[in-house]
Amino acid sequence: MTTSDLRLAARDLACIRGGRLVFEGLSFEVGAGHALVLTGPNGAGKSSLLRQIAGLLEVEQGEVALTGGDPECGIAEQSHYVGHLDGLKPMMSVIETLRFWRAFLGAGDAASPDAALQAMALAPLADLPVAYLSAGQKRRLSLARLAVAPRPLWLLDEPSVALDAASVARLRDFMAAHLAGGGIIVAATHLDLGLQGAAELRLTREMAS
Amino acid sequence: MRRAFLALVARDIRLAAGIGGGGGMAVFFFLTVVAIVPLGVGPDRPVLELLAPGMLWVGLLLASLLTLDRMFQADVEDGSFDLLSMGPLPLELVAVAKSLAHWVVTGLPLVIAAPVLGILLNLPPETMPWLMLAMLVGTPALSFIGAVGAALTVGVRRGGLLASLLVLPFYVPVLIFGVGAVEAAAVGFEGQAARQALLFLGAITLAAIAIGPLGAAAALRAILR
Amino acid sequence: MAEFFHMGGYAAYVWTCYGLAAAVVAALVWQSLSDWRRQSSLADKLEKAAGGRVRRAAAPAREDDR
Amino acid sequence: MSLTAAQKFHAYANPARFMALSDRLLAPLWALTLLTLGAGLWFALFNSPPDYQQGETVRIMYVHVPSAWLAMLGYSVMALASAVALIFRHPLADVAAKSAAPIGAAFTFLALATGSLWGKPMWGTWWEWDARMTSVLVLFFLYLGYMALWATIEDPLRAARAAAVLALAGAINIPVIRYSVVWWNTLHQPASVFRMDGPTIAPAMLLPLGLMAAGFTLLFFTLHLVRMRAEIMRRRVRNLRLARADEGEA
Repeated sequence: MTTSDLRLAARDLACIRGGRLVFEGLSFEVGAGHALVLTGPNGAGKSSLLRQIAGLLEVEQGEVALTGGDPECGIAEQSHYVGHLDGLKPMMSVIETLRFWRAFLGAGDAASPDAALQAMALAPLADLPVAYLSAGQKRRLSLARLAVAPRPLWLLDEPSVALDAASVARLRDFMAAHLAGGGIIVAATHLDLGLQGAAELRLTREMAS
Repeated sequence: MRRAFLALVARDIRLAAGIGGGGGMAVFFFLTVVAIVPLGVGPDRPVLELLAPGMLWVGLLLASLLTLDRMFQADVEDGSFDLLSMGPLPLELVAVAKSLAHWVVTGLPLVIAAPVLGILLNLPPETMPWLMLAMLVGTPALSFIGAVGAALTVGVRRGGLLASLLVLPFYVPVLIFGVGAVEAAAVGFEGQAARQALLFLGAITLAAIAIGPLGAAAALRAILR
Repeated sequence: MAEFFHMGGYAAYVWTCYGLAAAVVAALVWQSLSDWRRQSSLADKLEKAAGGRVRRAAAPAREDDR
Repeated sequence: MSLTAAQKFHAYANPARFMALSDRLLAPLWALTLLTLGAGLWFALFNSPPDYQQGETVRIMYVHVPSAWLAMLGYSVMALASAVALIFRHPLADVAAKSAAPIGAAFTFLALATGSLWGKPMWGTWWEWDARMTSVLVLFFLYLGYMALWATIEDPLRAARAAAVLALAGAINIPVIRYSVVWWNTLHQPASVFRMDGPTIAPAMLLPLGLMAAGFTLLFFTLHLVRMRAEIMRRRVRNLRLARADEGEA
């Protein structure tokens, strides 16, 4: 992942949810190896913005583009998205879950499922059904998914939810490694994730009015 | 892309076969629905023989409707669908994979269970191969047409009922030609009429496989974005 | 002997019946025994892995997980 | 979630005594089962006369009748164990109930299938909606529903309670079904040819039938023990895994 001219740019974005204007006129740019932290009160549109970038939510106005990546693929295909929902199946085992996502997303030169589990300190739980995991362990598993398939852009919505201090530290290292490899992170968070040189984009409720 | 497709099909089959997946449930439902018919209309053998093809097909339709609503809903509820839709597979192929998995876990077992039910309904043994053949040809259409209904009702509370209402009218041609094939085989004519009905059934299935995923993907895009 | 297998002309029914019964019983026995073997070896492995630390063995089922 | 005393007992119970006892019982039980079944088969196939009316097909009876007997025995065991599980909350009771169901279902299926194989040559039809067959079919559905319920609820404590209620409801329902079907059936079709009474059994047939019934019953209880042991192990595996998920934080 050494595409150093990788660049995520949004211009004049607007978001309307349920007839309510959430934000408009939003522009930003993030380059390779950099992170953008979204802050702001509930309802300011942090999650909506992330979903718009991921292509999960319609962009009513303006545009968002990822340049310098794989020209064949859209943003969605070059991104990892971690939302509020973990997207895990209770009856699949931890290792099965990662194997599936690795096969589905296309592995490339990414870490093996076992290495990903190691990184998230889940290795002893590999053959347990997801149903037995605690909320924090589930979150760690959904973060481990990011390691089994290479994606230059990470879109993280409150990634540290349900994580204890040790796991937050692991997440920090994990994100730092991604940035060091030339990736981009856009994260919505209440917590200081200690990202080096991260730009902050503060969304407020007043932006709409 | 082929790898992603196969991985998704395998996952869906595995999930349906496991706890709470409802894989075996459709067959069980089919069994009960058909077995309850003689209790309603009486155990008169000629009457049952007359009703058998129709009842078997109606039971099959109802049983395959039963599991339809979970096709996309389960993934949408737990957030996996967001991740699936961001993968390398176009939504159309995701719909194909899910329809295919649905057919393997419901359609196929129903076809295999049908002859046993045919015995219960006094279906003449000569028509049994025709019944199975017709169902084998016709059931994929149910899954692929059903995918559109499942996609349209994604995110709807009690969507299963609504999906059934939406989809049933589209099942009518399958029902007509499916029953037609079995009845024609029962009458005889060296299977000429039955063969014709089977061809129609095959055409419907091919059309459903071609159009269903497009419709399902369009519906998913319209509703979820 | 041939007469025995002939079963007074009802061979197909009688032998299918016994064959089916044998198959069902064999499947049941096999499934039961293999399930026992699987579960007990799994339990052994897990107990060993726990290394005697987990003599308390059980954690209450989580309500929130389902 | 706070556990009641009974649940705690259940979750932590280590039914060591049952395991030790059943371990010692199993070998002699298997031997006795094989012996009785072997003797039964010998008499059923080689050493009993053909029936004067039904000819050689009467040999189907030696499988059919014991299967039907186990179909009912299985449900009785299941219902009884369910009642004990609900009332006394004994941890082994719902294991016993769960383990009886697949065996009962298999023999119910066998009773239906062998009945069908007997019906074809004797009555000229594979299936007839007469009272007895219909109620056995319903019994089969009850078994399937019971097993489906177990399969749907992951937590064994909750699954056990739901399944026990279902098993007991079914136990009450069976006589109701039985009599409603008799009434329903006679309304449409007077029982004439399709009576299962048959001729009174000759002593020469009573011996193989008795041996086969005894052999099947022994087989039932042997398998029941094996399955109960497997089920106990399954729960132990589940508990160990849950414990490991808790420890996984370390």
